[in-house]
Amino acid sequence: MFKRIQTGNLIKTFIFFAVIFYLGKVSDPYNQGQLSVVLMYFIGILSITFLTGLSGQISLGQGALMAVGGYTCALGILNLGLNYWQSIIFSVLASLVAGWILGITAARLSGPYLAGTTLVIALAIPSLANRFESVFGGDVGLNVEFGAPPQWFVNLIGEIGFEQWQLFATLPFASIALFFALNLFKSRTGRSWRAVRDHEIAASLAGINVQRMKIFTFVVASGFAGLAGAMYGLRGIVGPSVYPISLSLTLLTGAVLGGLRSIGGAFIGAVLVVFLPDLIESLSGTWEIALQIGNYLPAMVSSILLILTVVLNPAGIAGGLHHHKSRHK
Amino acid sequence: MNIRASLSRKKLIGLTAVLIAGSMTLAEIPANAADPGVSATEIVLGMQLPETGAASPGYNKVDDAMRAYFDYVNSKGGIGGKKIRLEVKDDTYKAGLTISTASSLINKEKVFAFIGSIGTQTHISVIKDINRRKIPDVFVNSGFSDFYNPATYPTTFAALGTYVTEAKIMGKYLKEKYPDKKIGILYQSDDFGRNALEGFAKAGLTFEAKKTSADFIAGTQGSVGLASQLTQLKANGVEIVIIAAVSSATAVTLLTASALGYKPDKWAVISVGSDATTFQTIAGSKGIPASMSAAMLTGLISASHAPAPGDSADEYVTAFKKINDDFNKGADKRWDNNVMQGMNIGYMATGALKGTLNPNSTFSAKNNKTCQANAKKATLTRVCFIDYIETNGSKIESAAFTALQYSATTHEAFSGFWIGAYDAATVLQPVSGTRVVYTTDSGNGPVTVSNYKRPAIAADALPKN
Amino acid sequence: MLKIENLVTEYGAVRALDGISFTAAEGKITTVIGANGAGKSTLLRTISGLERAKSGQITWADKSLIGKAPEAIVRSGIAHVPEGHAVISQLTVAENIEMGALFRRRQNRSDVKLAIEEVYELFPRLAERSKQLAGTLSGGERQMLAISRALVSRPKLLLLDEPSLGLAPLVVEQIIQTVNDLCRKNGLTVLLVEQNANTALAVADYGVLLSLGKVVANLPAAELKADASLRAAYLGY
Amino acid sequence: MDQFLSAVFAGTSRGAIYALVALGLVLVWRGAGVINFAQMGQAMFSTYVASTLIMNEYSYWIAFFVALSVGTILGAIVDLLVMRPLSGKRSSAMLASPAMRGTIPVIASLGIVGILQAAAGMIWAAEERGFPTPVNSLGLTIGGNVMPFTAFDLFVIGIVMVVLLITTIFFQKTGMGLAMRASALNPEVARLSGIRTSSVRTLSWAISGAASSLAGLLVTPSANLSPNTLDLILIIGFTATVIGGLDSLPGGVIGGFILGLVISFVNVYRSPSDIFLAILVLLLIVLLVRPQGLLGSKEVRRV
Repeated sequence: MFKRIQTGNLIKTFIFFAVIFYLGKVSDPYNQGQLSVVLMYFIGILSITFLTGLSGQISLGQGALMAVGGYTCALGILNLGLNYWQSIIFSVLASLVAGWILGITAARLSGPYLAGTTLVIALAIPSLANRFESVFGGDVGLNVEFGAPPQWFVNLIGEIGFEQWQLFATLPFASIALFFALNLFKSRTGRSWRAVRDHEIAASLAGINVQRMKIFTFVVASGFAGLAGAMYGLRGIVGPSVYPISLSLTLLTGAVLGGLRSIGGAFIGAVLVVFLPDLIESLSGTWEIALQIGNYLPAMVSSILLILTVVLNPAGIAGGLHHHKSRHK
Repeated sequence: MNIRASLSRKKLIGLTAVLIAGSMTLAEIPANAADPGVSATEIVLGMQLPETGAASPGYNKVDDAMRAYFDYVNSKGGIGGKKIRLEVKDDTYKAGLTISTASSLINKEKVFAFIGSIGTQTHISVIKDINRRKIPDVFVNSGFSDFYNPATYPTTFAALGTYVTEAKIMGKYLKEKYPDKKIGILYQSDDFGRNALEGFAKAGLTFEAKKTSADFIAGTQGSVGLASQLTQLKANGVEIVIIAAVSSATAVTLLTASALGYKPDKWAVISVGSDATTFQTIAGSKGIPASMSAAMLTGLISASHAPAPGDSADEYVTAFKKINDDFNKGADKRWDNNVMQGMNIGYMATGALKGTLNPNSTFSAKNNKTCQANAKKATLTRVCFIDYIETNGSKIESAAFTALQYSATTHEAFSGFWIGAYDAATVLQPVSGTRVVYTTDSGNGPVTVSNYKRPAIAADALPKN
Repeated sequence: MLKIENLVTEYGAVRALDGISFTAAEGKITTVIGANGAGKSTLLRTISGLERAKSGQITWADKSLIGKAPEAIVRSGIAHVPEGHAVISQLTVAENIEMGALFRRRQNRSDVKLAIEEVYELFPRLAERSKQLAGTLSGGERQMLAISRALVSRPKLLLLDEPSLGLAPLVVEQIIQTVNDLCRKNGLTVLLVEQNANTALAVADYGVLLSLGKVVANLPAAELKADASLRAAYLGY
Repeated sequence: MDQFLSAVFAGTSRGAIYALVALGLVLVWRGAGVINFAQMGQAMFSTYVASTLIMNEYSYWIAFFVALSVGTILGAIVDLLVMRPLSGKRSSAMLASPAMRGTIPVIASLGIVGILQAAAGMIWAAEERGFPTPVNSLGLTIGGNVMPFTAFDLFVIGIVMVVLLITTIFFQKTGMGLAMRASALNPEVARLSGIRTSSVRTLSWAISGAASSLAGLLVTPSANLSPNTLDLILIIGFTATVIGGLDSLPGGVIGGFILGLVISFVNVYRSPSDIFLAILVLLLIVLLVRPQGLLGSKEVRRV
């Protein structure tokens, strides 16, 4: 049974990989870059899917955990001379530890407390970066990047551009994250999370160690966030202005719009938050909307969509699709 | 380009149709090939800045002013028949977004050059990539000195003097003029504040934490505890307070100090933070009448490389102001330092573009022949544009009282500043009656008096390059 | 008269009330008895509007209660004392009582005052403890407080859910007696839910026996009490 | 000594404002079970309205009361348009669990901040403004010495004290106050007592809106007004409520004053750059040592 799920997930992951790879080949460099951001956001939103959608905990500080990943990655590259993929492994490890520490605190907290606390943590990042400026580079940050593609890859694929390489370098990690997420979603652990979310007391009566489960969720979610953060930093810089609070909010918006409880929703959400501003910008250009209005239109529209979603269709786009499908069965 | 080699690959995968689009490359572009963003009728320039968000106030006026100047140039027929189009992207001062907006400008808008980018933290995230692609990155609105070493960033040029340079000049002036006064500093804790500290140190002014120096968090505009910092300076008897902060923060500082009854003998404010209009607007919305806020500003020392926006006698100010009135379509076009800066960048850019397309210009030995030939054909290339700026730095016109010092060894803009004090009409006037411009570098070079004579502006307010 | 017809209430897939019909006569005590999970509390919660009926009809004084909010139902003269000494323990005794009359304090200031005095007379122990937090009271006192809170709204119909739960027999006796007095003297209609059938049937006029959400018997209390086969089948004694 | 005194006064005056913010947060938390992350967004918006009036030559006090009304109305609108429909959605699968019922309104409130900030940008071009004080904000002179506090500081402390007093009387002595407390503590019993809990909840939102718009009016004179400036104050107010206990009004107020003093002392004796670290450390200590806060009751903390 478990084996069958894995095969199915393997196929899904492979299709995902192939489709993105194809898109990476056919789209223009700008959209290749945007697509790589979609993948990074997708990984980041997955962390919210698990944390909030699957276990009912809300964090407004996923950006902070992304920063843990980003800074670890940058320090690994700059100080230890690692290459980026070695450093990413360290990033994930570091964020797992950070998530564990955060989880120990968080497991004691209910939703709004957790939201506020994580928000404060996210806000303290610039202070930390400045306080330990010699290590973290202050508000100027640390310069890192994916670098040039290895020769064997160029030989295999052909000449590739800067944005394209970003995308292709991110894709394997996004695929691994997806495969991991798919399996986790259907696993015993996934079911326990849902149980904790839906009824904490009932779950504990059923023999689930609620505290430990919550901490574990945090650890897993942090792993995703750390990976996303490392990739996001490798686009060019790791610094406080790369992981602002608004990043956490963007990811949360994506998660909610796409659908908090589905992996497909996480991807839809990532696509939305990346491409919606582009769409609005081009529309407000077409309709010749005054700059003063147009400048704020993306923020306005995504905020309105966020509220409409939670009020009218809390399950998000993916949830709506699912509902639609099951009704017509 | 390696299209043929990659074609066979893609056939293997079976995606033949999409091949060509997918194989973008960064290969070296020869100096005589046509570059993106330039056509027979148009030159596309790209700019990114915080148009919205916490860091936007004030700065969101610069792009409107630049566009106004370019619209003016276009109304006069453009440059060599080419009109200038300015594409502006809002990065909300978040580096993660800057990378995307830069990519959009490069790949979607296909800009010829980046111009006037605002934001040190954000520009760091893209400067490497822009340079690697050999895209001109001109007139960056940041005084962060690390940006302007051509060995690291060959295509990046500044639009300001560096914070270090300015602080060195102001520091020397204060030290000599007020040898017996206790001088302190209030600075925002970021690269700007720290660079200024470094410059003052090079001028021999150092400050003792908690005694003569106090910092506050950049971007909070004093909302957290500015009063305490001022009380500290007051309690320690600091007689001259230097402010290294943005204009809105300077405004809160002066107003808070006045509320606390703290009246140091002199305020000395780094130019970025000494915009009189911002100060008077903020004071005005606090219910302080213009006459009173003008009185508060009187005697405040600042430095500038350019004329004060309030200096109505200055021919550049008059000309730019008129263009602003006629062409600025921004939400807020009130005449101030930010608008003036935008105008000046538009002016400098126009000069540089004109010069590049002028067959009589000279370029570096390496490119001279090609670029002159290009100019004859009215072909604008990135290589020649950069070469022109680097080779003819001192010939590019600007409203500044100091020459642009671009060369093969530095891409810093202005090495010179003059020290002024605000008069009762909120115009910065030279402290010594006549304007003396001092120059120095961002390193340990000496501060000397400049003998540069600013050329007169043409009647049509277009650079003559 | 309270009239209930074919009432159905569901919790998700579970049908707690499965087509219940009976009437509670005015000025009488009707007791609803049945085993745990028979749907007794759900019945009261549906009448007072806390649960939404899936179908069926509830009428009180010829007006339908279906679809009305609890706060509106209270205002039509129906007071519900839910299970478990429902008082707000962080408020004082006086505040808990006052709360029950808040909605009519503007129009009937003097009557509210009177009603409060009356419940203090009814339960003198509450008067002594009026400044204490309700959380500091004993179980019996809290039940008295909950009933007082309901009484100050001047109800015509009192819905009482398991008033005897967890209380000492002597206290139960006192509370049941008070309810009985209120009914006989003031003409209050009472719908009393009890698991302790003997206590309830002793004072009630009519008895309704519920099992798994259905009415299995609706008889005068004395007859129900006497029917040993029903008792054995549904109450286990 | 002067430095110490000034730290105390600055801290108290700021603390008073944080106490107001905390008050607003606690009101909504108790009344509706929601942490309103949009609160200072609402305050920013009403302060911009006031500022616009003042710049159009209206008097401070007209602007002041208009701002309070705008704050009140915004609070009520948020409840009526967003939060009430949400709480009516208990049956949907997404909101079925208590954990999600705490989480979804937080997300909605973030959407509201987004809308308000974007609207402020569209309407006022995000112009950075100052904001006046109703009383002289020059340092008071006593016995020839300029004191380390201003008349405005005293005004802030005074007005906040009055607000706290009125709030206390309202909650302890009036029927509506009792109704609000009852609805917050046990909505079911409150409804069975004939209290219209949904109206009461809207009232909580409205009062909270008024309190936070007052906080906005009092805090902006010492900083600049822009769409984002009040974000920080929300974080500080939140921390204050956690320190004091999220379900306790006096707790939130005490938390506000504590935080005001802590920030002031960090500011004076360390550096402003350390403020956020200090807030974070303080928050974590409270959460680890006394998670229910100084005056909070134990059960609220857990889901």
